[in-house]
Amino acid sequence: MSDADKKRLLREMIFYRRFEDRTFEAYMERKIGGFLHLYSGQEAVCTGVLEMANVGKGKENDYVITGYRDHIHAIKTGAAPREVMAELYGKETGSSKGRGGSMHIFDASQNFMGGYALVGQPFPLAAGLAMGCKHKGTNQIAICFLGDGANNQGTFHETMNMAAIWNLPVLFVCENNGYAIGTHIDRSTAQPDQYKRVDTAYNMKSSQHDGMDIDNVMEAAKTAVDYVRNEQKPYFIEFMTYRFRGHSMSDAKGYRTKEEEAEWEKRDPIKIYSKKLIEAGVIKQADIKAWEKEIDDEMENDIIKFAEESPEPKLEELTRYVLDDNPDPRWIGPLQK
Amino acid sequence: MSDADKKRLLREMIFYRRFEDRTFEAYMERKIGGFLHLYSGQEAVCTGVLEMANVGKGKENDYVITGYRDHIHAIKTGAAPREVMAELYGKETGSSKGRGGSMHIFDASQNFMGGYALVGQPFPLAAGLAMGCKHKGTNQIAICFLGDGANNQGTFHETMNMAAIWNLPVLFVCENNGYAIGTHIDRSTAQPDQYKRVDTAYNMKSSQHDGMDIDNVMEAAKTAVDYVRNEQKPYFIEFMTYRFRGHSMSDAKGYRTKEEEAEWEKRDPIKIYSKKLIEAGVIKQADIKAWEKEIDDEMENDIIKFAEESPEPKLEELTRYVLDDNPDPRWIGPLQK
Amino acid sequence: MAETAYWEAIRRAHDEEMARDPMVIAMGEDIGVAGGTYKATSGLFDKYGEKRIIDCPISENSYTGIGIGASMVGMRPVIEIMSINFALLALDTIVNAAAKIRYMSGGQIECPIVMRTPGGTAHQLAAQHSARLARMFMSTSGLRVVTPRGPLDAYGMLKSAIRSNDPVVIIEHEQMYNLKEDIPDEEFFRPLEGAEVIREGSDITLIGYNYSVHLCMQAAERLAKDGISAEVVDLRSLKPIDRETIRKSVEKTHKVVVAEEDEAPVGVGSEIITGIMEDCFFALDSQPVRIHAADVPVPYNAKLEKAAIPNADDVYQGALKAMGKI
Amino acid sequence: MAETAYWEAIRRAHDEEMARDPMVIAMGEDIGVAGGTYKATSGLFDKYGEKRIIDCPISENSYTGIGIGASMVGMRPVIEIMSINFALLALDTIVNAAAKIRYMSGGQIECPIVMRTPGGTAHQLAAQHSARLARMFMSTSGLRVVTPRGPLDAYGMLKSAIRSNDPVVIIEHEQMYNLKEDIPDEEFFRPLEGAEVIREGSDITLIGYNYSVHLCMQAAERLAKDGISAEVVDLRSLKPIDRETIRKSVEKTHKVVVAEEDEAPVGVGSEIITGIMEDCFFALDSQPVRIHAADVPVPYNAKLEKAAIPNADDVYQGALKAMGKI
Ligand SMILES: Cc1ncc(C[n+]2csc(CCOP(=O)(O)OP(=O)(O)O)c2C)c(N)n1
Ligand SMILES: Cc1ncc(C[n+]2csc(CCOP(=O)(O)OP(=O)(O)O)c2C)c(N)n1
Ligand SMILES: [Mg+2]
Ligand SMILES: [Mg+2]
Repeated sequence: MSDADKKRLLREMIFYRRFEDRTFEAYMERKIGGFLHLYSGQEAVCTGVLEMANVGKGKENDYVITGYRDHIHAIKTGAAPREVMAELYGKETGSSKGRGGSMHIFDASQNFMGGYALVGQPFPLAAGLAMGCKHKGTNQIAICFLGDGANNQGTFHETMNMAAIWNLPVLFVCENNGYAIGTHIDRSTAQPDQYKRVDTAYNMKSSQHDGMDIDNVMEAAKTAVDYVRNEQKPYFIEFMTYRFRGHSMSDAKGYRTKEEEAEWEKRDPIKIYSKKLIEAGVIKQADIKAWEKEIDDEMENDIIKFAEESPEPKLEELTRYVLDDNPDPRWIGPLQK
Repeated sequence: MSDADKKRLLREMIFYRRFEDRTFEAYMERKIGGFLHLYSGQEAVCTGVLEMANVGKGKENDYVITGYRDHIHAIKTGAAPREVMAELYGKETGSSKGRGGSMHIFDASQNFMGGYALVGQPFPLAAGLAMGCKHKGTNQIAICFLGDGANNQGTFHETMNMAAIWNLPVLFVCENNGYAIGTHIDRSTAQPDQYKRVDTAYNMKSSQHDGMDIDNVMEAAKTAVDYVRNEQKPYFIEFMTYRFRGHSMSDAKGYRTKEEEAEWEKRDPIKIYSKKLIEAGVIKQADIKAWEKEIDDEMENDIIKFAEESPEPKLEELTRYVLDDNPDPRWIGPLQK
Repeated sequence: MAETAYWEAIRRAHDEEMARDPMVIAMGEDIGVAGGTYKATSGLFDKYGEKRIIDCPISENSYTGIGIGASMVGMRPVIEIMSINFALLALDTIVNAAAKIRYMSGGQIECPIVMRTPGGTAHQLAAQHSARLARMFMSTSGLRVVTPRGPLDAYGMLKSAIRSNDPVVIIEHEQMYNLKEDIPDEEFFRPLEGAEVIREGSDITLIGYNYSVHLCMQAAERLAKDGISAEVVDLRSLKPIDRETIRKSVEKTHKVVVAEEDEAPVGVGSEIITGIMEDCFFALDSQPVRIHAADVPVPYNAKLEKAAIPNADDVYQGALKAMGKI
Repeated sequence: MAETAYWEAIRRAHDEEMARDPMVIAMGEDIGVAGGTYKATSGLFDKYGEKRIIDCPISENSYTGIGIGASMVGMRPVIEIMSINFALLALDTIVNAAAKIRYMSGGQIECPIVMRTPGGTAHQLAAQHSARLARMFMSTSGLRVVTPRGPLDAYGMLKSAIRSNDPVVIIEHEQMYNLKEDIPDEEFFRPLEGAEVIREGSDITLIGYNYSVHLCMQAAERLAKDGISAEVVDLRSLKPIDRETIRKSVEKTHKVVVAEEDEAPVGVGSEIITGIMEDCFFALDSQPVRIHAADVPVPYNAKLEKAAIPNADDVYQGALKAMGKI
C-alpha cells in the first residue's frame, strides 16, 4: 500500500470520528432526532474491510448492508457525507430524502443497501443481495456488518445455513464490541468466540481478528473478500473492537467500568495508526493537526451548512414512496369494468 | 434390564406399530380427519429414550414435548391409548377433549405437554419447562423430541444458546430420519451431522447414535438423561432413524428410492429387537404372534370401541377453554362502576 | 380457452414468467423436487433447475428475507409459504423490511417480491393450521394484498404481481386449489387493484373475498329462489380496498352483508363496514351485517369446527336479517 | 397516596408480585443489570437476583417461548419486549402457542404469562421503531390485550395480569412512561376487562385507548370551551372489548369519534365503529368519525411524522365534524 493510501486511510478515520462527534453535538442542539448510534472506536473495522472491497465506484460497488450504527459504513461505501448529515437533519437532500434518519441511511447509487433497526434483520437481506449477485454473475459480493448481539437472533442461524448450502458470495463481518446495549456478551452468549459459532455448525469458513489495528483488519479482510469473490462462498469474519461512546444517546454506560474503557481507549484505532505512520515517517504530527483543521472546515462549511440549509420534504409528499410511483396500469388496477 | 422388561419393551414397540397402522385404517375410513403423521419405523427412539427417563408416574414424570408426530410419545409418557385414539376421533373423551386432534395430543396428568404443528416451536417451550423444573427444584427434566428439519428454524439456535447459558435441564432428542417432508437433509442443511451443530456453537454436550437398535438408544439415552438431571445442563442427542411411511397421509414418497426404503426396512427396530430377544432365548416367535393377537383384541375391543362409542364435544361448549373458565373477578373485570 | 384448476393456473403463471424473465425465481419448502404441497410449481424444478426453483430449509423468516434481499437487486422472487400459519414467523421481514424499504430509502430501493400462501380452514386441521390472517397483512402500509377467487385471477394476478414493483402478498386457500374454470389460452393479466361485481343484483350487496366470495355466491343463488336479488362483490384486493365499487353497490341496494372466514375482531368485515359508514352512511337503510368465524382457536372436532366457521347458510341468514325478513 | 410515574408504577407491581410469589419472574433484554430501557425493572436485579430477573439475549421469539413453556408448569413470567416493533418476531409463539394451548389441550394446560411492550410513536424513531400494532394482538382468540392509560392502571392491571391465568399482552407507550398520577399506597388491583368513562358528557362520545385517550381528553377540554360536552371512554381492554359501555355512551350522546394512533385499515377504530353499527345502529344521528394515522410507514422527518400521526386537534376537528359544525 502506497504512503498516499496510508495517509488517506488515517485521514478517513479521523474524519469519521469527527463526523460522529459532530452528529452528537447536533443531537444535543436538537437538530437531529430519533435514536442516534455512534461508531467511534470501531472505525478500523469498517474502514479496513471496505478498503479491501469494491467501494466508491458507484453501481459497480460490492453491496454493503448493516444495522442502525450505519453512518460511517454508508460514507466509506461511497455516500456523500453531506447527504448523510442532511439525512440526520431530516432533509429532502438526505441520503434517504429525510424519510429514514440515522438508523436508515440508504444510497442505492453506491450500492449501500441500508441501515436497519431490527437487530438480525440484515442477515437474510445480505444473503439475498449475494444471491442476486451470483444469479446475475456480476462478480460483486455482499458485505454485511453486524454486532455480536445480532448473532443471537434466529436469522443468524437460518441465514448462515442457507448461505452455506447455497454457496452465496456474502461476507459476514461481526463487529464484536462485547456488548449488546448494556448486556455483556458473556451473559448472553454461550460461545463468546463468535467465529466458532459458524465453522462446525455450518461448515463455513470463519476467523477472528483484532479490530483496532487497521493493518491487521485489512490483511484479514483481504483474505476473506478474495475467498468470497473467488470461491463464491460465504465467510464469517469476526473483529474484536469496542465502542467508545454509549450504545445510543441516552446510555449512561453503568454496565461497564472506567478501567475497561481506559484499557480499550489505549487501543484507539486512530491512535494506533497515527503512531505507526509517524514512526514509519509517513506523516508528521503536524499533518494530523492540519487535517483536523481541514476536516473541521469541511464539516462546518460544507457538511453542516448543507444539512442546515437544505429544504425539508414537502408535506404533500407524505404518502409518496409507499408504493411504486408509476405503476404499469396493465397489472396494477383499477379493474376495467 | 430384566427379561420381563425386555419383553415389555418389545411388546410396546409392536403395540405402537399396530396403533399407528390402525389410525391409518381409521383415516382411510374417514373416522379421523386433518393431518395424520405416523411414527412407524422410529419406535426405538421414543421408546428407548423415555424408558430411561421418568414416565408413567403421573405428575412426577419428566416433562415431554414434541411435534405433530406425537401419538407414541404421548402413550409412552403415560397417556392412555384409548384416549389418544378418542382424540384422533375428535371425541370429548380424547386426551385433548377432541379440540386438538392428531397433531395436538396433550396429557397434563402425565406431564405430556403436547404436540405442536409449527416446526421448531417446541424448542423454546421445552427450555421453558426445564426452567420451571429447575426453578422449583423438583429434579424433573424436560425432554424435547423433534426432527432433523426442525433444526433449521431460528428457534433452534436461540433456544440452544439460552439453554446453554442458563444451564437448563433439558434433553433435546433429534430424531434424524433424513427428510423434512420431501426434502432430503443434504439439500437443506449445511452440517448434516446434527450433533455437530451444537457442540462448538453453544458449548453444549451432544452425541450421535444409531436409532434403530433400542439397546443402543437406551444406553446413549441413559448417559444423556443422567447428565441433564445431575449436571442440570442441556444435552443434545441425535438418533439416526427412518420413517417407514410417508410424511403424512397424502405423501406419495416420490422423493426417495425403493432401494433406500428397503435398506432401512432391514433395520426395522422391531425386527432387530425381536431377533435379539429370540436369539437370547428371552422370547419365542410364538410369543410375538400371541402378543399380536392380544394387541389386535385390545385395539378393536377396547381402544377403537372406546373411540367409536365416546360422545362428541357439545356444541354449546364451542367457546369453552378459550380463556380461564373461572377467572377471579378481582382481577378479571368487568370494571366496577 | 381451457378448463384449468387453480393450482394449474398458478403453475402456468410461474412457468410463463420464468420463461420470459431470468430474474424470476421461486423459493419455498418442498417446491422443487417434491413439486409443492399444492403442486403450484410441479414440473418446474426439472425445467428451470435448482438455481431458480429453490427448495428451502424450514426457515420461513430468513428465506423470505433472502428473497427480499434478492428483490432489492432486481430479482423477482416468488416465495411460497406453505401455510399462512407459518407466515407469522416471517412477519418481521415482511412488515418491517419488504413493506418499508421503499419508504425508508426515500424511494431509491424497491422490493418486487411476491409472497404466496394459502390462508383458510380446510378439514379439521385444528388451531395451528387453520389461520386466515388476511388482516395482519392488509393493515400494513407498503404492501399489496390480493385474494384470487378462482383460476382466472390466480393466474392473472400472479403474473401481475410478479411484474409489479411492489411487494405483493397473495392469499390463496387450501379449499380452492382444485377449483376449475375456463381461462384463455393467450397470455393475460388481471390487475392487482379493484373489487369486482361478480353477480349483479338490486336488493342487497353481499361482499366477500377469497373463499368467502363463494359462500356469497351460494347464498345469492338461494336468495334468488326467495325472490331476493343479491349483488355479490369480490373484494379481490384487500390492500388497497376499492371503496368506490362498494359504495356504488351499497348506494344501489341500501343493504349489506360482509362475509369473512376469519374471527371478527379487527378484521376485513369491520374495515369494510366502517368504510361504508364513512363513504355512504346515509345510503344504508338497515344495519350492516357481518358474518364471521367464532372467536375461538379452530377446534379439531368436525362439528365444532363447522360451528366455528361461517358457511353459505350463515351468509344467507345474514342477508335475510339485513332484509328485515328475520 | 403518592405521586408515581408510569414506569415506577410498573416497577412497584413487579416488586410486590415478586416478593409475594416466588413463581413470578421477569425476562427481557437489558432488564437486569441495565435496569430496563424504561426503568420498569430497575433495582430488581439486585433484589431478586439473576434467576428471577433474567437478562435475555436478542432472541425475542425464543425467550418469549421459554417464558410460555415456564408458564405451562406454573411459573408466572413477565416478559418485557423492548418495543412492539420487535414483538413481530415473537408473534408465532404468542399467537400460535400461548393463545392456543389452553384450547388445543382441552383446558388442561394454561399459560399464565404476561407480555409487556411499548407500542406507539415517539419522536422521529422512524418506520422500524414506531409500530403500534395493537390490532395484531387483539384479533387473536385466547389472548387478553390491555392498554393502561396511566400509572393507576399500569400498576393495577399489571398486578391483575400476573395473577390471571390467561396470557395477557400489555401494550404501554414510549410517551407515557414519565406520566405521573397519585396512586394509593395500599395494594390494589385494576381489572383486565371493562372500558371506563373517564369524563362524562352528553353531546358526543370520544373513544380512545393507550395514548389516544389523552388526545381525546385534550380535545374534550377544548370542546368544552366551545360549549360542547364530550364524554370520553377509555377502552382499557382491547380484548375483550367492553361493547356495553360504548353502547350506553353512544345511546346517550348519539355521536361518536374513535381515535387511534395507528394506521386505519383494519384497526381498533374499525372494530369499534362496526360494533356500534351492530349494537346501536339507530342510536347514531351522525356519521361516526374515525381518527387515525396516515397509511404510510412512519417517516423520520419531524414535520412529516407529525402529519402522519393524529393529535388532539385532529380529534377535536373530528368531533366538530360529527357535531355537524364543519
Ligand atoms: C429485534 C430487535 N431486538 C432488540 C432491539 C433493541 N436493540 C437495539 S441495538 C441492540 C443491541 C445490539 O447489539 P450488537 O448486535 O452487539 O450491536 P452494537 O450495538 O454493539 O453495535 C438491541 C438489543 C432491536 N433494535 N431489534
Ligand atoms: C413453521 C412450519 N413450517 C413448515 C411446516 C410444514 N412442515 C410440517 S412437517 C415438516 C417437516 C419437518 O421435518 P422434521 O423436523 O425432520 O420432522 P419429521 O417430519 O421428519 O419427523 C414441514 C416442513 C410447519 N408445520 N411449520
Ligand atoms: Mg455489540
Ligand atoms: Mg425428518
